[in-house]
Amino acid sequence: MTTQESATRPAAWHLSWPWVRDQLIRHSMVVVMLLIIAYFSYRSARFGTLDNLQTIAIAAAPFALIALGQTLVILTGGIDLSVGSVIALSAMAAAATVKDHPERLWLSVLVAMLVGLAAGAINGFLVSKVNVPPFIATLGMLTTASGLAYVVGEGAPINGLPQNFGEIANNQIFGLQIPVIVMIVGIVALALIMKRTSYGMRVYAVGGNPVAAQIAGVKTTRILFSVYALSGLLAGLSGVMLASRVISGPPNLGEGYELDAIAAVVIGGASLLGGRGSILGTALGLFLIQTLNNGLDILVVPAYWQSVIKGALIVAAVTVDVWSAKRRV
Amino acid sequence: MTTQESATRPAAWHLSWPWVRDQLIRHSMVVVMLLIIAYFSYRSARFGTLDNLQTIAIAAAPFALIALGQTLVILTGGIDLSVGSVIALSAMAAAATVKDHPERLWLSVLVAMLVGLAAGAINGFLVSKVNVPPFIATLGMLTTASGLAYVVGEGAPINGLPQNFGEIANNQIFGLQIPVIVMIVGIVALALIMKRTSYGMRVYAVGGNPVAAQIAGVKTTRILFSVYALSGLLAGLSGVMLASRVISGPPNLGEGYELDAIAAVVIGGASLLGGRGSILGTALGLFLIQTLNNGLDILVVPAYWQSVIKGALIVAAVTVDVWSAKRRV
Amino acid sequence: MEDVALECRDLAKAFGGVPVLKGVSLALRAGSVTALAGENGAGKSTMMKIASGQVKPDRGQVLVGGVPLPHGDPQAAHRHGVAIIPQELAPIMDMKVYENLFIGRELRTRAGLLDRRAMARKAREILDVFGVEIDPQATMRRLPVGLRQLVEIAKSTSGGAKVLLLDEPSSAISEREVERLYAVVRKLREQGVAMLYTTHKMEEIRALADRVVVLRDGGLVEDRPIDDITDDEIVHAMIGRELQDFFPELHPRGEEVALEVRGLHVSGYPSPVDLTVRRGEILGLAGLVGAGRTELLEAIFGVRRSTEGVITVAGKQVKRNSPADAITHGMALVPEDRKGAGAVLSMNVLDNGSLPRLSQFTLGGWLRQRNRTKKVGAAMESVKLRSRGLGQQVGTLSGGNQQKVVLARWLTGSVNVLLLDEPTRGVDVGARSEIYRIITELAASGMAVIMASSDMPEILSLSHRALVMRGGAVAGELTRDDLRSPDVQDTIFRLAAGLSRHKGPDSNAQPTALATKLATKEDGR
Amino acid sequence: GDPNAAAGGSGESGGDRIRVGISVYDMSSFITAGKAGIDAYAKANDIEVLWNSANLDVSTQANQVDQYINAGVDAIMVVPVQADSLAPQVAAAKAKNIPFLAVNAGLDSKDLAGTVLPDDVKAGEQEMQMMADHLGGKGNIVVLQGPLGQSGELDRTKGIQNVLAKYPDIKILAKDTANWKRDEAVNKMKNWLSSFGDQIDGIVAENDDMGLGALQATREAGVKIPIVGVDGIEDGLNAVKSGDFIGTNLQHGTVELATGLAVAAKIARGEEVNKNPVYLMPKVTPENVDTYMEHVVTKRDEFLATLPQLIEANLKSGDIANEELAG
Ligand SMILES: Nc1ncnc2c1ncn2[C@@H]1O[C@H](COP(=O)(O)OP(=O)(O)OP(=O)(O)O)[C@@H](O)[C@H]1O
Ligand SMILES: Nc1ncnc2c1ncn2[C@@H]1O[C@H](COP(=O)(O)OP(=O)(O)OP(=O)(O)O)[C@@H](O)[C@H]1O
Ligand SMILES: [Mg+2]
Ligand SMILES: [Mg+2]
Repeated sequence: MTTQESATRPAAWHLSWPWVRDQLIRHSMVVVMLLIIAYFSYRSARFGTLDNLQTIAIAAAPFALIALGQTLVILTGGIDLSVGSVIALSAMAAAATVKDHPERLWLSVLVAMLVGLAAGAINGFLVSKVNVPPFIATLGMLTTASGLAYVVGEGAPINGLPQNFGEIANNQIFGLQIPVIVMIVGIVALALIMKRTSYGMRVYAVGGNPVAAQIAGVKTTRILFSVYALSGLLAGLSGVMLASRVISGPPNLGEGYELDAIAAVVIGGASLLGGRGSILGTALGLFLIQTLNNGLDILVVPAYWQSVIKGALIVAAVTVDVWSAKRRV
Repeated sequence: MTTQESATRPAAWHLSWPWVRDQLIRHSMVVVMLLIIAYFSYRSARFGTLDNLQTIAIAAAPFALIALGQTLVILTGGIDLSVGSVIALSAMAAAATVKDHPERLWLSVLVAMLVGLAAGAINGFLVSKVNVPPFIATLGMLTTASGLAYVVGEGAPINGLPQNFGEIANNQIFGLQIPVIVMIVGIVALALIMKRTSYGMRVYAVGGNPVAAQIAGVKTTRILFSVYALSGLLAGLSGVMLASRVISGPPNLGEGYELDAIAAVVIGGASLLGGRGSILGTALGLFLIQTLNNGLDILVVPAYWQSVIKGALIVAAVTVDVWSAKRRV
Repeated sequence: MEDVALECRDLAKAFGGVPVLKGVSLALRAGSVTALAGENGAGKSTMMKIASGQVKPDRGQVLVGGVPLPHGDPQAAHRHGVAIIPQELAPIMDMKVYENLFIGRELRTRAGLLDRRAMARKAREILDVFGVEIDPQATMRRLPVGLRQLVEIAKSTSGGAKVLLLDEPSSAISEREVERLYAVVRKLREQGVAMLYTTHKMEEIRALADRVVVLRDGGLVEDRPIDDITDDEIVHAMIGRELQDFFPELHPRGEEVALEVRGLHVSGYPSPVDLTVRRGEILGLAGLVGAGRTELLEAIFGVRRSTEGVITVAGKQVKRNSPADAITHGMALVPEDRKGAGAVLSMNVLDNGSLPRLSQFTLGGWLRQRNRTKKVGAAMESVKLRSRGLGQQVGTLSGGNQQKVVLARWLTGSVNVLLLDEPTRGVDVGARSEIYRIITELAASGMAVIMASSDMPEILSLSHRALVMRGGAVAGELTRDDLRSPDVQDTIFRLAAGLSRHKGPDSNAQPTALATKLATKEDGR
Repeated sequence: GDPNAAAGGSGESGGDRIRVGISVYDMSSFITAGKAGIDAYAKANDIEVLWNSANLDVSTQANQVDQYINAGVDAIMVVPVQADSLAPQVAAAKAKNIPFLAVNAGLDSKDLAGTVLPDDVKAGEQEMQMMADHLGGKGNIVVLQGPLGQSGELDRTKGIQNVLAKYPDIKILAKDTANWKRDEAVNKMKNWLSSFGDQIDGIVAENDDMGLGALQATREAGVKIPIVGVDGIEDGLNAVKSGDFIGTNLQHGTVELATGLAVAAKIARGEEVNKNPVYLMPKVTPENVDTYMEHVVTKRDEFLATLPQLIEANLKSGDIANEELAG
């Protein structure tokens, strides 16, 4: 009923209450975000500063990369549990590389990305060619890569890295740290790719209905392979940036990040069954989680109460979204 | 072609090669298990002993309970990520209870089960009534319950528990520790329920096609609610048994157990889309994982190589299963 | 009114602000069959979904035996004895046939446990009514669509419902099973069940209905006893105009071979298939449910594995098992199961329309929006798609309109060989004549068409030549003259059922295990 | 404000109120005990504590440090998730003139204002020595390690190896991680008991929780094997008392972290202080276990009340692990 009224209302009436209500419902997740931001800003003057926005952005960057890859994987109806471990493995590989070649930073970035790509390609091969369920294929990779990360460091972190290793993550361009730039570029580029290229459309098609996609001539195995490979590649990039940020190669880096990444995607409206979701939704979900992390830290809420509040708020945000989706129809 | 040949062969020829081959293919996962067991037995005389079987069983018990609940949840097409945290929360609740009432052991078991049930009921409510996607609802519970577990202990484990708290997990009946008995009873009971009662059939139906189930008069919301509640209840039971085994209440108990439980279910042949899977399959998957853990420890393989091997073997086992499923059709 | 089993009062419903039902009232009497007719998208399914509690109406009420039903509560409807056979079948794919039949009303032993043996036995009895041998222990997923539909029908008709809503129940089954369905419907009528029966086939309305109700644009435009209304009047009420030339003239076929299939071994079938289609020719494929027509088409297109054989299109060999290559060579497939294989329901009309020829709509990988909007728009226009625009999600289109999308999306470029599997399933009369016109025009323009259909008139009137299939093999071939002969229907049935009085080639060959399973009852005797 | 503006004044009465941002690796029992000490010390010395936990994630810890730098706190104290990480963050703090302290594990930076570190190598040596003495210099042991790569694990393992070098007749049958956890240790030990049967003469656990898990495993298997641990948590002390452990080493978070805060505050206020004191864990044996039991468990409140005083005294004497307030 709600919608009917507003839809039939002439355009000139745009600022009437039903129109406003309609907009609120349509963008409920954004509204929830704004409410949370408003609350944090009200409670702490520090929250709304530009510095803090940067802090949020730099914290979000490594998650953003894996969440982007994860979005594509989830759009095809799969899941990539291995990203956290792949971060660890590629970070260790990058750290080992930079230790041997301290002057060649680009080499460590390259190695990390190649390691990530290799892990992703194995996932992709298992899922698309061997038909192993994505959950199992990537769970296997989760376990294996995490073990290999320790193997690289022989059970210990790689320390004593040259200080210039920090440049990858800590140098600034246009006043923004490199990972933030990478994140922004990644989001914009993938959002465009998913909306405006045939590749993006094929990914949606494979997730929406693989059989139909195949009948329409889509090479489903290739598409499937590519999303896992991309996810691995981005995890590799994320790994080297994380390692560079703390100038160290911890073998347990990225542990559990996969859950946060998947959560961002699902909060952003994607369906784990595939075919539904968007890059911008993921960015929104990611921003919601990171804002919560940051704001609760700033208010110095004890860690365990933070968990309680975060859990409850995530469910609440999605509940509002689910409820408004019903209204929206 | 394989199947056709053997299907038309007369019964008297049962021990012919095609028949054997057919059986091997049909039960490929069991074959893989047997090969692994054979290898371990060959490498270590200790592996095949009755004592060691008990060791595997007692280690498996807490996982078995959550994997059973998880099987039902996954059969309905859902997922319960919260079981690990619910274990922690109910273990803490049980520990706190037994600290206040050292003489009333049953009370701590009751409290743990009630806490688990409550958490499961909230999950069930969110999924079945509010239509929150299971991934999000239970992820929220994962975060919240883990926070609450720390709240119960005010950030620290509950130590200094009375020694009799250990009786719950350590006493033996018929030479078996109580958790092992609970596991066996649980597996048998749930296998029967899923095969022989209309409740079981309806769980399959709701997972297979909720609309069809609803049209046929199945109360889908109730079924959905019930599986999450059961999963929570079993996690609560698992929590108190774990806490009793180590006579302490660690707030990070059960961390990450959900992945192992889900893995057991999926290795056992269930589909995360719902409608397909079985209790016995789960038991098999669980046994596979636990046997690997045990055998690799017995061979004193270093932890990180264990990860690598475990990951690879799980994928290999499922690959064989996928491949043989193709043959089987 | 005496004996009103179900009454709808002033039902209204809008989706996203667009009204679909605008206040419809009607009453179903016990022991009667009411036919529900209307164009694709007229709101028939929506009305049935409201009556069965799956959809909440915006306004209005549904009463069963005078008691108002709560809105949007399928279980309540079920409790009150309202059963539905939905248009989009809702089988539980991973469950067995008998489980599907008894879900929600399981048979139990005295101990309260499931009595699986009794259910399997009863299931066999129930299915026997339809004269097909379906193994109650078979998994639903492994049955072809037609058999699944029979199971669905059996499920709803055997449940003791007082009101039965049938939404195009005969869409996936062939004529012989349809006869059985009629028998079942008539028996239920005698037992006092009130039925609402949606169909696009005029002869079904004639054969079954006591009364006809016609929906147009969400409004009730006709409600009359069947004897007071002519077919033309019904059609007129539906589409608001007269319909002439239901089947268009066939143009003569060309000589040049468009598609040649040699020794194609479809995986799972024992014998290889050969066939040739020429440019401008429409080749019909007839057969009973499970004859393997779908499999043959799928194998030619490459979505079903074939193990051997050669496929050539216009003299060039096509890579087997590669739909992408088939498309490159100008093949197109309109699959039988539009929901499972045809459309990507979560995508909109525009995207679905551009999917098969994506490379044509891109420049260096980037989509050329205006170009594709124009081409897809034109293709959809040509089948008179009824939608809220190219942006509408295909899953929210009415069933018939989904079918149109699946067909029309190939029309954005040139096609050499068009493979049609039940092309008019669920399509209304108006649109159907459109589709027939399109098919003949495409053929006339030089395209080769293979059309598998369970609609006998379609095969008889639209094809230059027809093959009758059985057990995955070609059981006989009928020329245009054969198709015109008066006893053609009988000939086809006999060929299809393997009762060779005519020239069936391998009637006494040993049936394979699979063929036996699929075989009809007559076959077994 | 400018941290150095508040220079002068004794620790007791405090100068101006200062703000110290603390990021700890996680909420463990060690940290929880430490928090009590920190709160007690902060209250007595007019310090406002901002407290965050990094959930065992280095980059979360980096984020939290960034926030403290943004907030312009007077000092930052970090209990690192990962030793030798966070160099860029330390540099950033230095650039803003905020003293940065590493407590419990070191950070790889020359810009650190100070450290309060336990001697984990020494702890490993102490526990191994206890076991070697108990075994008479001969026998087979198994070692339960902390999470691989954590500084506690690395250093304690090193200490164990140091001592073992002197005892060629003591052999390690197996060593592997149980991630500081009781429930993991119980299964690992159970499996090793399957593997080695009665060949195991001693269990060296790098913390008490794993030792207690091992204890449970030996009970289930019906054997008795000597066990040593590190930490001196309540259940560990009890085990020493009952004879289930031959001993443990006290790493008293209450004292160690409060000392960290004290050093941070003194640096921020420009007071004289040893900027790199080392925490040498006292040995806990059946003889002295009762005293420590009082400090850790039974008379905790009284201990906390005297803590600020104790820390001042310790910092002067140099033995920051001392728990007895003289006089
Ligand atoms: N969930 C939905 N969201 C939006 N529009 C919908 C939805 N369901 C149905 N519609 C629209 O409602 C109209 C009526 O659909 P309905 O399925 O009732 O038609 P129908 O008469 O059954 O047609 P058909 O003969 O093709 O089955 C269609 O225009 C369809 O697009
Ligand atoms: N009982 C069964 N068990 C397993 N598979 C079956 C069974 N019945 C049918 N099938 C499958 O169905 C196929 C034939 O059915 P299908 O409906 O596709 O053929 P069709 O001739 O296209 O029939 P339709 O008239 O429905 O178009 C068989 O090849 C077989 O794979
Ligand atoms: Mg319809
Ligand atoms: Mg067919």
